[in-house]
Amino acid sequence: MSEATVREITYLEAVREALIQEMRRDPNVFLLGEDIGVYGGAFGVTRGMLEEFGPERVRDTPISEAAIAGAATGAALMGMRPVMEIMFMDFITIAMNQLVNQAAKIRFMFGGKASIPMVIRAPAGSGTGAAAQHCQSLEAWFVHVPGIKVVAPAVPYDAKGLLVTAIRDNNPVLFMEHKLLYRTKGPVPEELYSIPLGQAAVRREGHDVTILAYSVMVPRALEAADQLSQEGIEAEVVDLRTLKPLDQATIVASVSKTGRVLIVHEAPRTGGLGGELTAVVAESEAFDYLDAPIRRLAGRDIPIPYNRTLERAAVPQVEDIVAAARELAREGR
Amino acid sequence: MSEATVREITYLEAVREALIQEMRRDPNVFLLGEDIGVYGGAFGVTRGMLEEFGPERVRDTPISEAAIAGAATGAALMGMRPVMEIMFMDFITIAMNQLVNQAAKIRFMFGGKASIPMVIRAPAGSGTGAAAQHCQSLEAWFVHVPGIKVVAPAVPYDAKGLLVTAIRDNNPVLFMEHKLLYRTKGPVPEELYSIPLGQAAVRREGHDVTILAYSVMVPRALEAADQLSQEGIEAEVVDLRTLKPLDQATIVASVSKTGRVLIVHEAPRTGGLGGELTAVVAESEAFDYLDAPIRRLAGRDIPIPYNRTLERAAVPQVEDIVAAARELAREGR
Amino acid sequence: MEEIVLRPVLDPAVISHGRQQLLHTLPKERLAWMLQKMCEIRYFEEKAEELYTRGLVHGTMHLSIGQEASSVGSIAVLRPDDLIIHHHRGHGHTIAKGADLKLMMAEFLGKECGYCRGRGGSMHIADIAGGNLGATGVVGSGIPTAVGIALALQMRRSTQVLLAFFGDGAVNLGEFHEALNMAAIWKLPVVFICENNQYGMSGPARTMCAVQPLSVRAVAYNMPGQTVDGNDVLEVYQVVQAAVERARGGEGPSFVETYTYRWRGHSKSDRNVYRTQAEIEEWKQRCPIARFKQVLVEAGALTATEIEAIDAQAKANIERATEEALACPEPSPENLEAEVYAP
Amino acid sequence: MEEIVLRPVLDPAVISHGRQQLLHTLPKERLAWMLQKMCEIRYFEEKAEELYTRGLVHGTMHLSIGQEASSVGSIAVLRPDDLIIHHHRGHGHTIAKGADLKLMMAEFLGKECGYCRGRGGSMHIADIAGGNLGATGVVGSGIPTAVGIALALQMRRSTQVLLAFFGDGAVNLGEFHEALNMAAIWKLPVVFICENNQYGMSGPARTMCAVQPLSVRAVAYNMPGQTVDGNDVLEVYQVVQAAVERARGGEGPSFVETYTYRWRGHSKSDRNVYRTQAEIEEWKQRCPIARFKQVLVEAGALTATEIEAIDAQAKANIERATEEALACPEPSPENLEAEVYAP
Ligand SMILES: Cc1ncc(C[n+]2csc(CCOP(=O)(O)OP(=O)(O)O)c2C)c(N)n1
Ligand SMILES: Cc1ncc(C[n+]2csc(CCOP(=O)(O)OP(=O)(O)O)c2C)c(N)n1
Ligand SMILES: [Mg+2]
Ligand SMILES: [Mg+2]
Repeated sequence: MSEATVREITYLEAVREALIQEMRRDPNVFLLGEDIGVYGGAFGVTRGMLEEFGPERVRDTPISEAAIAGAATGAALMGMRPVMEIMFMDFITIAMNQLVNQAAKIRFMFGGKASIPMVIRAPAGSGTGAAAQHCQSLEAWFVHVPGIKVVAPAVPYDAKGLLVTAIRDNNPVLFMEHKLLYRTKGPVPEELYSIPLGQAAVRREGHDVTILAYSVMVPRALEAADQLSQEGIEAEVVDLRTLKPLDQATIVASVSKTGRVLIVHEAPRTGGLGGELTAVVAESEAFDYLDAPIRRLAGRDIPIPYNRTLERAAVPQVEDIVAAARELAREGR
Repeated sequence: MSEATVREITYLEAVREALIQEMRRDPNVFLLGEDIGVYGGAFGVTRGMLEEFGPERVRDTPISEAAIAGAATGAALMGMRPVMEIMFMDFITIAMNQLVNQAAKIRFMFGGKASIPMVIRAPAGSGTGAAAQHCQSLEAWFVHVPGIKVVAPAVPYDAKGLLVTAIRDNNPVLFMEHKLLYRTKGPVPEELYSIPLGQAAVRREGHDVTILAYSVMVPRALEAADQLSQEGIEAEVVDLRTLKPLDQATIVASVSKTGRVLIVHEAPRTGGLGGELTAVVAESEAFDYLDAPIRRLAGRDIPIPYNRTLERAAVPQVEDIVAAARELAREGR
Repeated sequence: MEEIVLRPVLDPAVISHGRQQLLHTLPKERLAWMLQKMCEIRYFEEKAEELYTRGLVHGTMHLSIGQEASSVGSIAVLRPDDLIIHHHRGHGHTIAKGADLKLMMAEFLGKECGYCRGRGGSMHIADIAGGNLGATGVVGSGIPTAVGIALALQMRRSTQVLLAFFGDGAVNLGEFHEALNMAAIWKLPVVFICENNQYGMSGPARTMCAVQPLSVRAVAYNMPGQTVDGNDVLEVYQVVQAAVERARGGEGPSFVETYTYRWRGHSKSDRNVYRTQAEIEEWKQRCPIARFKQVLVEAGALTATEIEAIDAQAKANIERATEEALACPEPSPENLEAEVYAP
Repeated sequence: MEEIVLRPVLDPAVISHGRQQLLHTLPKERLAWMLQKMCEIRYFEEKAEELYTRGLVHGTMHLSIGQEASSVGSIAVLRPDDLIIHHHRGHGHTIAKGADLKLMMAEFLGKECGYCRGRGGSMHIADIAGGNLGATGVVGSGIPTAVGIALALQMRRSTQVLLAFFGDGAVNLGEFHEALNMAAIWKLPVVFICENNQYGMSGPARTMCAVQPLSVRAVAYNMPGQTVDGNDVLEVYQVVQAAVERARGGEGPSFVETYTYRWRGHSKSDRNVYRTQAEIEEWKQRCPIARFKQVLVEAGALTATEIEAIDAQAKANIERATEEALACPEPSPENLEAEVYAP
């Protein structure tokens, strides 16, 4: 990447750039979703793309999430590379049958004689005051579905590089974006690049405690780590980046080093990805290096409330991560 | 239960008996689903009920899973107690929006001023040669949804007693039945009784290893335990019965006693309930008593194949449980 | 070749002079009430917009300014014990159904004394005790719920009726289809009211829905269907009244499309790039409130002075409700888990 | 009051003498091929039933005996490079699309040499290379997939056309609705073929669907719709041909309902309590194969001897395919994980 022109752009712009550059490169790539054309998408991700690619490849759909997913699946079965947008991840509930029973299973069910190269872009998460039906983080469901891959970038650089890879992947990939990350900035090369799926990134090194995080919890964990550092606690922050396939090696290596692990996610604690991550650690050789029990810090087991104070209290904030990591770091066995 | 007439009946008959007795008791209880009337349901659970209760309370619906779930939700909001049947759990994918965004959230979202007393009966699991779209076990998704309770009985006695409780519960309860259990027999009192949600049952005591199981994996675990016993390994088999709310106390007590835990479920390993169970153990005081890493034995991360041999190989069988428990029992730290 | 007739809910010939008749048959207080509710809706939403702009609201909001005749004309038909269920653009229905304006504004502001104790917000206002069974934020999702509500009414041999409101965007969702079919085969006491304000977020109903008018879809469910001038409160009233009578009489559901327009953007992030300013201006000329006022005066049903008083009263009601709502306490984040499940 | 006309795909007046014409315009080999496929379907399914009864099959199966004219009459219209997608009752479509009978039977038996290598089974037979894009077991689920397939054809400016088959039960699913609307607004090259065999599992189409005939639903999507005698292979052919031409010409989708009957139970667990034996017998009298044979002889298109030979050939083909399939190896459960994701 020596020749690259690296600029600071937003996560949102990084997503858009990946879409644009892949669409320029491969005529099979196209977008479909609600209000992605002239409106530019509910969050503005596809703004301006209609002008370059026209209504056929930046395709506005009716409010028909099941048919959007089905249309993507069918087009993918034909060798196109659709990128469908679900306006809010909550509405993916309408498309579950198409995604889980069709897109995820067609390849296996048909004896490996077909493939479904498609991407499902889904803005997730709370923090915008949109209440219970517009704030969910449903990644754990998809991690549980054989046949689907799950990506959840935390920084603009990854948003671009992982989306490029997701588009080129020959399988359905759920690409989870976080609404609160859209406006965050970071360095992103102008040129096209891709980041392999299944590789976590150690965002910050430390030897006292490992914090496993993804999506919006990564910047929060990093902020928490800075605060913890002032108290003499050095946290290692691992950004999972891809949730399925999971980079177990990086997780195990980090936990083996620090002997303590705090798992952080926004989705409700019970049944969330934290359980899977706990099991991955508990089943690994890292288990023998643990100096304290594995801890999860996750969203509360409630629907997201509307009121700003309640909404904030529903999911881990920086101060919660600091408190949990501090407690864990002090815990001995 | 001293006066009770206890007979041996099947799990299927136990489910039916719960439905019949609750419908006789409470005029608000009614059934809706596909082919549940004259056909008696795909598995025959409601056979004969149309005759007693008529087409209004044993209500055949079109093939419209979303509307079935919505109709149940709306009726429940009005104080009825609908019991909806999803013919195969796989088709619950069509009803996710209604169940997750409406049924589960209405109470909280409306400030606690409404409640949704409904039951979703869903036959799950593989073993009948019905392939990828008719064999799924999707309980982990629902455990992750605040607002829904999840029950998965393993024996006829529980099928009846837990279904009665589920019907009387004032919340949406997913009642997961296993197709392979329908024909299994066990003692069931003729009279009406109920079993509280959230209580696990220790099906077999042992001191070498705890096996956590539910649904069809309970009889398999018990059979495995018998075989292990001949090798001198005494397994304690805990039947979770309710998956949400979870009986953490019984789990923790058992694991603290045996120092080893094997978690068994049919659903694919990755993202399955095994992760949550692992975390519950790892976060508890039982962690300090562990003599070996926590182990999960679960379905393989594949869609269920059609071929009988492949299908059998896709999910844990008795011999797999024996092997995994044996290995775990020998593992020291 | 089958000739299929789109059965109207009410004979269109009846509507034209029915409008005039209504002005005489409806009690004066009822007409005044209708006007007051329309004004309250307008002022409520203008106030909501103002509070939003002043940064007092965290969240989103969907204004129905310009659509007041649809909600009021429909709900005015109901008995007090009748029910409604509706969608994200729901301030109008809530007010028309008789909501306490303070509790409503408090909910909008996320306060503990709001209808949903600040948990729901603008998109989810419900007034269960008042027969408003709540607004859903997922397009179309309330329609299957409506089937269940109406089913419960039918099973209990109730004479209550349900109005189920949704937008034009909802008619392309699968849940709409499943629900209308089910309501039709079971002859449920529900009236489906599609408020066609011509756009989803930006998607025009005329290109997103394969058939026009949307009420043609009633044919697929063998139920009466009719498109009415959604900016004419009396036309809405008449057709919904016929549909409600039908439902109450056990004859089953109907589908009413109220053709109208939203003046404001879809929500606050809307730049209105999908429609012209001229179009918006043109529809502002067809203001349902101004129109109703004029009709009332012309028919001599209310005097200009009376109308002015009603308007002023509506405005004052909103001002007072806002002040009281602003004074309400914030909810506490303690123990929210206990609220998730009913005991 | 709108007068809405259910636009037929083909003028009904044309059909009646078109049938006779077809017998002369279609090459003799084509007619023979159609008959052969119908016979193969019948014999395939009788054999499948026999194997099932003998305990050689683990799983479920859905027989289309009695419906052969619907699949053959539709698919006979296609060019070899055209495509189909279909549903659980799909043996007929698969054979009509030219599947290798051995690979098909092997799949039914769960063998490694089966079309899906034993992973899919009877409900999921796909022959991607042969233009059969597979059967789904979730009612209605293939219809949205069809939209995507047809969309790909359109975006690539292909002249290929897709036939999407489903049952009468599917028309009440939301996915049907979303998909038909989407196909209509985008004018996609697809023909939706609803095989109305009058029942779902037990639910009668006439009570579960609010409107009759089912083809009326085409009105809701502003597309041509027509109900044909699904036991008359030549009538099916004509109407589907018109729809295919329309699709190929860029004029968009059509909806064809083939009214027919399934002789067997829904699947093996069916006790047929939802219909009378007399009804079943009555429909057996309308056997599409016997009828086609008679028409062919009467028109002099094929002689009785030729017909007998075709029938015998079909039977022999199934016998041979079965023997070969039974000799195929079983798949191995090793490393199935590697098959889940495409490289
Ligand atoms: C299922 C679903 N998809 C998308 C959205 C995002 N969204 C919210 S409102 C809206 C437009 C709805 O249009 P319409 O039904 O006409 O109602 P209106 O807003 O015009 O009153 C969209 C797309 C949603 N809330 N639910
Ligand atoms: C969504 C869904 N619901 C229920 C079922 C169970 N089921 C399988 S076939 C069937 C009946 C389908 O009827 P129809 O669409 O008319 O097709 P047919 O079987 O008559 O060919 C049902 C209810 C299913 N497979 N998918
Ligand atoms: Mg609209
Ligand atoms: Mg059928």
